[in-house]
Amino acid sequence: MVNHLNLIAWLAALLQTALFVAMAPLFTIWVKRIKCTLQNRLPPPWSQPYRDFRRLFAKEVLLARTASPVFRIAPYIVCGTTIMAASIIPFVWVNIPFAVMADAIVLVGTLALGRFFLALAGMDVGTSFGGMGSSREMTFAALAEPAMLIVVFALAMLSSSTNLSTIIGFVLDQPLALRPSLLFGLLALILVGIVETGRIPVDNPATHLELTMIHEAMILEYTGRHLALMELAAQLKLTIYAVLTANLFLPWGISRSLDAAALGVSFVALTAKLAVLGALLAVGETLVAKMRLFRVPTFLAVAFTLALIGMLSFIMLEGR
Amino acid sequence: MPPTPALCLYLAIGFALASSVVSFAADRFPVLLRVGSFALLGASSIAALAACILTLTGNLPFTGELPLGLPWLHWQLRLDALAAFFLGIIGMVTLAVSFFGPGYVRSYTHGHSSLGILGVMTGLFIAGMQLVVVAADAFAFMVAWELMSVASYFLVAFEHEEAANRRAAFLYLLMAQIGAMLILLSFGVLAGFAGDFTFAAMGNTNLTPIWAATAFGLGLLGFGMKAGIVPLHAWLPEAHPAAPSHISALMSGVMLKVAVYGFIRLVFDLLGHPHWSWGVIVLAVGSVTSVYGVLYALVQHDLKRLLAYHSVENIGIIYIGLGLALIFFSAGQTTFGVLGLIAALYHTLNHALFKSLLFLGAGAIVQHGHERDLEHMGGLIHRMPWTAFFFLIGCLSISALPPFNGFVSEWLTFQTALQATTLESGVLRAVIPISAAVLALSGALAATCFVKVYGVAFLGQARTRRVRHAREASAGMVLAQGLLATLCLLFGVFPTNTVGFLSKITLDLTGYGVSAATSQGWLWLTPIAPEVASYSAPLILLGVLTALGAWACVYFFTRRRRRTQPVPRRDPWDCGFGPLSSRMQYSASAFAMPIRHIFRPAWRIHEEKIREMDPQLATRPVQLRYLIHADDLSWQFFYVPVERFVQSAARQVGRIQTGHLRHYLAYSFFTLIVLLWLIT
Amino acid sequence: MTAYADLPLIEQAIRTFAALILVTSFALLAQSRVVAAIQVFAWQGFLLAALTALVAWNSGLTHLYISAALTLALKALFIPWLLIRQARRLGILRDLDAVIRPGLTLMAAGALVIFCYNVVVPVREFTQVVTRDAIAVSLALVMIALLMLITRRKAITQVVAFMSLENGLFFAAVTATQGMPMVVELGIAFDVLIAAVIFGVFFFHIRDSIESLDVDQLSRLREIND
Amino acid sequence: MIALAVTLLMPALTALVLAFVRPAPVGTRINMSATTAGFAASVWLAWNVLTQGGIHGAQFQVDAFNVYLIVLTSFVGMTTSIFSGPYMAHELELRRVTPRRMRLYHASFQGFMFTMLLSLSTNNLGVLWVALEGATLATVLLVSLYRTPESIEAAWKYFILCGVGIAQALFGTILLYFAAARVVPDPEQALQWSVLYAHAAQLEPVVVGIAFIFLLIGYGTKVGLVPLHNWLPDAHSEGPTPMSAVLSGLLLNVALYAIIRIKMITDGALASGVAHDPHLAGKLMMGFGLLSFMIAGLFLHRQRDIKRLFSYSSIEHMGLMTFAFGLGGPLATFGALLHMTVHSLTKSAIFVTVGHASQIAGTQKIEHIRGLVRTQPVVGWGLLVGSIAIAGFPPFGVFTSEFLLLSATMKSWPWLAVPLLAGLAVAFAGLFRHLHSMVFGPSPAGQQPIPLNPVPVALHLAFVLWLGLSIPAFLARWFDEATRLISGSGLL
Repeated sequence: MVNHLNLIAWLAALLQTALFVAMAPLFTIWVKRIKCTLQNRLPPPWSQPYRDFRRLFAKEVLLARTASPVFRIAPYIVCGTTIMAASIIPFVWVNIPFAVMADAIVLVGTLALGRFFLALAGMDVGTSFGGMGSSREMTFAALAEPAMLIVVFALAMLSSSTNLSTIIGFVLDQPLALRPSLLFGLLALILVGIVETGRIPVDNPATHLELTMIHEAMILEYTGRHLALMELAAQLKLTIYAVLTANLFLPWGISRSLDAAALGVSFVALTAKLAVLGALLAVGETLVAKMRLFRVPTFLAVAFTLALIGMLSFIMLEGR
Repeated sequence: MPPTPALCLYLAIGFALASSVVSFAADRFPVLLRVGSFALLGASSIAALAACILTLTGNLPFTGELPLGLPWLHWQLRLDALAAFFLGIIGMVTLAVSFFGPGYVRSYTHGHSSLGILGVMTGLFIAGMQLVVVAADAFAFMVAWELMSVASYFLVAFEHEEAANRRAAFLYLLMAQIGAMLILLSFGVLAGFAGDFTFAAMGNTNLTPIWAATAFGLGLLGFGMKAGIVPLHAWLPEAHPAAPSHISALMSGVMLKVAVYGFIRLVFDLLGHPHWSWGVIVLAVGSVTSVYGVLYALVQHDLKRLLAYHSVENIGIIYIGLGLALIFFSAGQTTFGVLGLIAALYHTLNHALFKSLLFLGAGAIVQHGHERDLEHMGGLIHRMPWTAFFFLIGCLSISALPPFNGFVSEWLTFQTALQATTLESGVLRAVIPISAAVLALSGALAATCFVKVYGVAFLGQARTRRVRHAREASAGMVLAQGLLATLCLLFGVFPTNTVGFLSKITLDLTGYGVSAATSQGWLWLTPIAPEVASYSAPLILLGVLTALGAWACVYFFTRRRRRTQPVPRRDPWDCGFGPLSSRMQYSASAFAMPIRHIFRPAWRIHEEKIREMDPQLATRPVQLRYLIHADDLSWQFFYVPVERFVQSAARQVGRIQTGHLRHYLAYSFFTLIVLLWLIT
Repeated sequence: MTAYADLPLIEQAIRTFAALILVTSFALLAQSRVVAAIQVFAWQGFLLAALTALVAWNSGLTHLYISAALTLALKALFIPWLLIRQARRLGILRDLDAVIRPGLTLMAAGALVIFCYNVVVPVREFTQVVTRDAIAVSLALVMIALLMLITRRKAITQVVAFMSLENGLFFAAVTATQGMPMVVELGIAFDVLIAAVIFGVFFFHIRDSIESLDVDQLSRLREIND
Repeated sequence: MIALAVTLLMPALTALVLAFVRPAPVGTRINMSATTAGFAASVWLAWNVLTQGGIHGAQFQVDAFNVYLIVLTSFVGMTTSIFSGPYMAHELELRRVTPRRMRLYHASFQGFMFTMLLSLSTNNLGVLWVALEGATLATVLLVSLYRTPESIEAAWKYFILCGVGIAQALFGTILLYFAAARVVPDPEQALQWSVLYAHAAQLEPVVVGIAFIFLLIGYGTKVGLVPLHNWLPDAHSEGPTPMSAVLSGLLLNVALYAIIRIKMITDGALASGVAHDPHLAGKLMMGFGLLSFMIAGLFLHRQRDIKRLFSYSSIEHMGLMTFAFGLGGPLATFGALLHMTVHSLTKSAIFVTVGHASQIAGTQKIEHIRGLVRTQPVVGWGLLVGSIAIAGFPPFGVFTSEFLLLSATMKSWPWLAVPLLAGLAVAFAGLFRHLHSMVFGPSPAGQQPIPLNPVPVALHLAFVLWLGLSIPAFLARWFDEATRLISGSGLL
């Protein structure tokens, strides 16, 4: 493992995290723009999300009468954990020291911590919508967990490690091979990601329709900087899953050293991958309709089965 | 003279017994119980902790003998690392309880339940548990074990005015008895080969495979009955809520662990080399138990029942770890076997801490909010902030969220399961990850369940008047929860040191430890190797603290402005509905509804919709109430049939006693003839 | 193994008496009238006493004469007298205690005799002289008495059966072992005496409680309670 | 010898005296003091035996085995008489008994004690028989003391069944005598146990086999072995409670004692194995014991009368002991001896409390006895603790004996441990399902505490607790000698 005393490495890692956070709104607006163009609407400008953040941070904070301290702390914890998760994911550089801080399972755990507080915040004010949102969010997250874990297992078995850097390094070292385990794992991860980030067909970030909404229902009561933090966390989460998909399964181009050229290359490569992924997501969301709430478990069952098949095929077909 | 483990051990047991003795007079002088008895319990727990620490910090295992028991076999005591560890667990929880108790039992001083019994039995209960873990021969073990069971039975039956509690106590005692008999038989098998009841002799025998399997099976059932593995758990959700809350904390937090101790002692110490099928069985049992427990917890709305079902779940998680350990040991992969064992032990410790924390919190709520039903709570965070804070920590820990302790043990379990790739058998390699997925599912469901608990109980608005006027618990009760909460955090943030201690235990028990785990220093926990997997809880904590710090800064900077105009409070928007009333909140049953819908076959749900009509207008309902209750399937499929069978057998047998003298004479006559015929 | 004819007359007499006693207990089994049953029982006692005397003469054991006297007094005279008296005072002297399926019962009794003989067959090979078949006969007496206990409903006939059971025992004691040690004999006699008295007491209690002596009505205490 | 004489004569003479003492209180006091003196004498006797070795006379023989039973008997007799004082006084107030019957009661009580002690200390099997028959005669009128139809029915059944049983036992005794007469020179000695035991090997096996069966069935009826047990619950439930206490605590033990003595001879006679399986006696006892154990456990479930309930539990435990003695071997025998002791202590204590309970509730019907702990904690807790002790929970002695028993079974007949386990569980459930509702819960309105003397129960349970925690050395040595006598080898 990298030596922990290398200051430059730590600085670089921090910078990369900052870059990650900075790029998250870009990714969301990119998806939004493509959707708009596909739906023949006038797309918002690239700077839209940043403007929103500025406005929200400036606004004053309103609190519901029944709100408790949990309600006020939640945004910071949600956002903080998400940033932490972002910081341990190799973004443009593989061997970041943060990656040693936590492996894939801890990554899932960190996101779960954020979700826990998000759901509590939803229930705090005591509105029926908030409770509904929390209930649905937690339920689907719980169902998504096993699938996610099996994906991690498949990767971990492949590279005999749960450390993200190690996994990526392993995939890079491998000669390009068509591995069913990786293929199914990729599909499963995408499905899980859709559920976790609340995109169509599971949830619709654009509506506030009581029958459909999950994530939005929990943050209905938030205003000002609190709302901004929540939004940022959501966008970051979407980007995290995108980056995971990109870097774990098709990591080619990512830099393994700290020299500028390699980093530049890997940044370009990553941007390209994300662009493609975002476009795919937008197309998907345009083509598919939102599904009924109780079809989501089936959706997740599919994800789990895919992941399981991936793992089993690793055990049976790609046996050592 | 420096305190030796032996001295501390005897002190611990002595103080516990003393506390039960002083309580004899508690009926007349309640203050004796509140002050004397609990103080002695505290002393006992501190002594126990001292014994634990002294033993784990390098003292030799202490072996002793009490002049009790059979004439040719006095009680053998042995305080080795494993025993010390469990002694420590007992000590920690008892310490918290001894802070919590004085405030809590105040509510009983006016009832007509006898305080004396409460104190006496509590002391005996704790002494019994301490004796179980240090007993080194089958007889002493059984006596201590039964002492524990009987004492706790009296505590379950403490508030015996309610028929439900009587029933719970009966069920509990019955199953405790059966379990004890099974354990006795399993020891009997070992003793039959060893020719002696001492564990030392039993450990040195090598049994034939069939008898080893028999002993294992009996032990699994016997100890499982106490630990509450499905389907032998039925007593648990009945008995734990029935007892006073600090006793529930002891039962759920410690007594179940004592059962786990017994199982570990039997399987890893006495039985010798395990067979791989044992591991698979334990793994399967554990997986089923964990999911079953959490699913039933989700549909409960009685807080203490819910927590009891969560104990079932956590026992399942512990058994998953043990199963993994057995599998790896039988395959000769000792390193990973030890890792599994450590994961199980770690989770044992954690569950002891957070489950007792939660039960104490529940106790505080029950005492000051006079409610056990979640559907009637709400908004308690405004009334009892400290309890709310510590309860939150408990929820985070039991939901296995970093950086708290629950996460570490589950993470270690996952890491062990990941090593399945090193096994030869492809089947095992495929089965283990699935059980890990089950573990993940139950973990996530637990998180769901505790969002429900915390959200419904502490957040939102109060749903009943008494809850609306609840008061914060007394200082001692808060202190007790604080203690446990701190421990939860510490054991979560410094896993490396903990694992270091635990590997001492495994070294003492199996002869192997995990050196790699702590090789990278206190900051990094690397169970197998740094590049394989690593976890740095302190850094995660740092991250969380940074977030909180950010909030603190904002809070600080906006303070001046707030003094001039405080943060405006408005009615919630709620999509334009409103005004908001407490009855519009999402209830516990509503929260769990999606889960109920998805896992429909897992329960038998009884729904009941009561509508009271307006006396004037028969078509207009004035009040609607929705009751939901989930039956435990194990009754339907396991207990009721057995009960029916016994009943019918009894009825059949009753027929022989006709009341006619001539029939009786005929019995004697024919018995005579048959016997005479037999011998010719 | 000597032929029966070679045995001395006295032993043949003993055999004959044994056979007679067996006959009496068959008669008891078949006897359905209370008074007749008691009389037959008295006869059995008398025969038993006579047999005892014969054995005493044969073996020259003086203490057997005493037990013969005891038997005569107790079994042949006192107890029958007592029973008759009780029966008269209870007004059941002329009652019937119908035997259930007499034919079947007698056949069963016969079967029992064979069975008892079969049981003691292995014994015979070791033993000699007079006591040889005594065991078989006494066993048969006991068994038949038990059978009678089972087949009779009236308390008083049950007592008769019980007493004839005692006779069977006494028969064994006399013929097989030339009597028991004196202390035992006296003890047994004493017990039988007390038993007879207590039985007497009980008849009245039972009569008072169920207005009859039919023991089949004494079936309140039972486990079939549904 | 003098000690023995005192021990035996004390009750005999007192019985005669009490038969003529008219006023009930005086009788009660005499009764109490007599049993106390008897207990003192028996302790003295035990001390003599312990110091100077046992008495081995022609008519009397006192060794380690029966001397402790003698002490136990006189002890239980003492405590029961202490209990029966206030109890019978209360019954007298309720007019359930008349002063005349009190006289009968006291006389019979002492007579019963005499027969018990005689049958324990005699060396002559014939006298043993006489004494046991005498015990029946002494108690049968006590069973019908209340003169209710049920009590008379019970007494009649008790009388006939035990009479028939005892008659069968006599037949067995005669057969033994018959077998012994041809090996023992002096026919006067041919019934002496010591002589028979000495010549056991030469006894004719077939006869002894038949004899054993008769004796087993005969005395087994008194022990209460299924299916010969039917008199037991009736007699226990209908008689006055002190009588139930001594029946359960003493009579059953003594009958079992007789069977064991016989078994020792039988084993000696069958050892050659020419005619029968050498372990015939043991196997028969195991069979009967296990059967009684299982059946009684099931009976417990459907009881409605509290005294019947506990009498079935007596049957269950006697079955367990019979099984253990049949099992043989030092471990089982030691356990069985211990069980004999603790069972009679515990069970008599339980019957005493049951007596109080039924006086408090005014009935013996289980569904009318409620909330004892509330009404009179002494009684409630006494009943609860006693039942917990009898159910075999540590630290009470019953657990110790059952532990030894189970492990002995695991050693020699591992698979029999399964029915034993099942039986214990069933019996336990059967006992506690009734107990809970009686002891716990709110107490019905108007239920009043009664005057009582808590000492006997406390004493008994304290002893049982002591035996469970640690068996005192001298007692252990005692048991061990007895074990040596019975099973041939000791443990210590």
